[in-house]
Amino acid sequence: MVYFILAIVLFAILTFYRVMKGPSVPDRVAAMNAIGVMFLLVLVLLSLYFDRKVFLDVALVYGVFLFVNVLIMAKYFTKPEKGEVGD
Amino acid sequence: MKLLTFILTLALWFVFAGRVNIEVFLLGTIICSIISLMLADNGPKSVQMRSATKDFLLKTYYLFLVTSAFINDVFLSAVRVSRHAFEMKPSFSPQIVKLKTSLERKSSTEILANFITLPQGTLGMDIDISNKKYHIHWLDVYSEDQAEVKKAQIRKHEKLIAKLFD
Amino acid sequence: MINILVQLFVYVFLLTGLYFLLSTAVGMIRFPDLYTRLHAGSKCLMAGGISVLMGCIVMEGIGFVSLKIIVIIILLLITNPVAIHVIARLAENYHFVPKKIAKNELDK
Amino acid sequence: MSRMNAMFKKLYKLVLVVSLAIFLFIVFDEIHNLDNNSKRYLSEHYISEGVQETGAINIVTSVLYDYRAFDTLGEATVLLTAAAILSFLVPLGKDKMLGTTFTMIVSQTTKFFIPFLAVLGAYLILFGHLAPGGGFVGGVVMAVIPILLTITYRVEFSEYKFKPAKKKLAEDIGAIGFILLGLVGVVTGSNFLANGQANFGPGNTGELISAGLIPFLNLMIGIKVGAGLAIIFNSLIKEK
Repeated sequence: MVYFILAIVLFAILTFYRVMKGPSVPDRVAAMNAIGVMFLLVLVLLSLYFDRKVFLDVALVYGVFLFVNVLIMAKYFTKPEKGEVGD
Repeated sequence: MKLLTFILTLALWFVFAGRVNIEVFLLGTIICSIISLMLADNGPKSVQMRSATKDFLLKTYYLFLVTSAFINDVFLSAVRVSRHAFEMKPSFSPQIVKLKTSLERKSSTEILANFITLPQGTLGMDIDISNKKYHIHWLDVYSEDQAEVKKAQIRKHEKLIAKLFD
Repeated sequence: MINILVQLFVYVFLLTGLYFLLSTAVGMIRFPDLYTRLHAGSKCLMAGGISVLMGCIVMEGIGFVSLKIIVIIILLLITNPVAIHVIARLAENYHFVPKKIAKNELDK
Repeated sequence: MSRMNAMFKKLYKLVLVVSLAIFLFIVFDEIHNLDNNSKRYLSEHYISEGVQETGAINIVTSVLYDYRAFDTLGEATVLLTAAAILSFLVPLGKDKMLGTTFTMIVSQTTKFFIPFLAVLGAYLILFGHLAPGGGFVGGVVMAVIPILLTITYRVEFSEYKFKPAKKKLAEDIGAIGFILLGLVGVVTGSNFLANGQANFGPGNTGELISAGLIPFLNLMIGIKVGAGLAIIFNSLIKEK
C-alpha cells in the first residue's frame, strides 16, 4: 500500500517537469490539473491507509476547488506580448 | 423538476452525513427544500418528470447503458493513447475536423460534448451555437475510411443520448 | 478463499491504475504538441483515477465510505472533461496552431 | 556572460528554496522532540481533555470556537472591514476585459453543478464539530456559487441572482449573531463567548445536536465568510 502511494507521488514529481519547462501558459495549467488529480488519489489512499474515514471530505473539497481553480486561471490569463509564446 | 432536485440533494445529504437518524432527516429536509426552491431554475432541466413511471424505468435502463458505454470508451481510448506514449518515436497524425449534430436541446448537446472529449481519441475544442457544429481534434486518423468509422461511432452515441433526453 | 480473491482484485485494479498514471506522466513529458499533451492529460488520467478508486471500493466493501468514493468518481467524470475543454479554449485564444495538420476540413 | 548570469540566478533561487526546506525540517524536528513539558502544557490539555470539556470531536473546532473564540471574532472583523472598504473604494465604472469567452458547455455544467455545491457547503458548515470543515471552509464553498455565476455568465447576472444589498444584510446578520451568541454566556453568569465552562448542555458526544453553542457559531461564521468573499470578488471584477 505504501509503495503505491510513493509511486503516485513519484509520477506527480515527473509531471512537475512540464510545469517548470512548459513553453506556454496552457501547458502549465494542464500539468497542474494532472498533478491535482494525482494528489486527490493520494489523499483517498491515505485516508484508507490510516483508517480515518472522515478525511474523505478533504478530498472532495479539494476536487471542487481544483475545478474552480482551472476555470478562473483559464478565464483571466490574457494574450501575452509578442515573442513570449514559444512552440 | 424541483422534486427531482429535492430527491437528488437529499440523497447526497445522506451520503455525506454517513448516518441515518431522525435529526439528520429533519435537518436535511429543511435544507434541501430551501435549496431546491432557491436554485432549482439552475438545476437539471434535462430530465423532466412529465412522463409516467413505466417510461421512468425505461429511462433508468438507458441511463445505465449510457454510463457503461462511457466508461468502456474511456478505457479503450486510454489504452490507445498510452500505447503512443511508450513508443520509441511517437507517431501520430492529428487533424482538426468539423462535425454537425442533430440534437435539439442544449443539455443533450453538452453531454455529447463530454462524450467527445473523453473517449475515441478525440478532443472537443469549440462549438458553434447557431450551426451546431463541433470542432474536434483527432489524435490518429491516417485515412478517410478510418474517419468515417469513427464518425459512425459518434453517431451511435448521439442516438443513445437522443433516446434518453429528447 | 474469498479474502484472497478480494486481495487479488485490489492489486489488479491498483496496478492498472498505476500503469495509466505512468503513461500520463510520460505522455506529458514526451509528446511534442499542446493538444496531444491534452489527450494524455484527459484520457489516461481519467482511466487511472477511475481504476484506483474502484480498487479502493473493492477493498472497502459496502458502506457509506464506498458511497462517498462513488460521489468522488462522479465528480471527476463531470468536471475533468470541462476543465480540459476550457484549457483548449484558452489555447485557441492564444492562437496556437497545431504542429502537424494534414487536412483541415475533412467534412463539408 | 549574461547567460552565465541568468543560470546563476536560477541556481540561486533553487538553492534558496532547498535551504528553506531544510531549515523548516530542522525546526519542526526540534519542536517534535521537545522534552521540556512546561513549554507545551497547554496543548497537552487541549488534546487530552478538549473532547470532554467542549463536546466537539474536531479539536481544531473546539479551539477555534471555544478556547480561542475571541480571536475568531477578530478575524471575522478583519473580513467585514475588508469587504466594506472594498465596496466603497473600487470605482463603479466597468470596462471590458480581455479574456477567454466560454462556450455553452461550461454554462450547462455549472447549471447542473450548483445545487450539489450548495449541499456540500451546508454539510461542511453544519457538521463542523464532527467532521473536518467548519465555518470558514464551508463559507468558502458557499462563496464559490456566485463566483461560478460571475465567471461563466457575467457580473450583472450574478448580481441579479444574489442582490448586493442582501449579501450585505447576510454579512451583518452573521457578525451581529456571533456577538449576540457570545452575550448569552454573559447572561448566564460566566465569561464572554464562554461555552464549555457555562454548561450549555454538551449532549452526547458524536451526535448532530451536541457541543452546546458551537454549531450555531459555525453557522454564523459560515454565513459571514461566504457573503464577504462573494462581495470582495464581485467588486474586484471589472468586466462588463
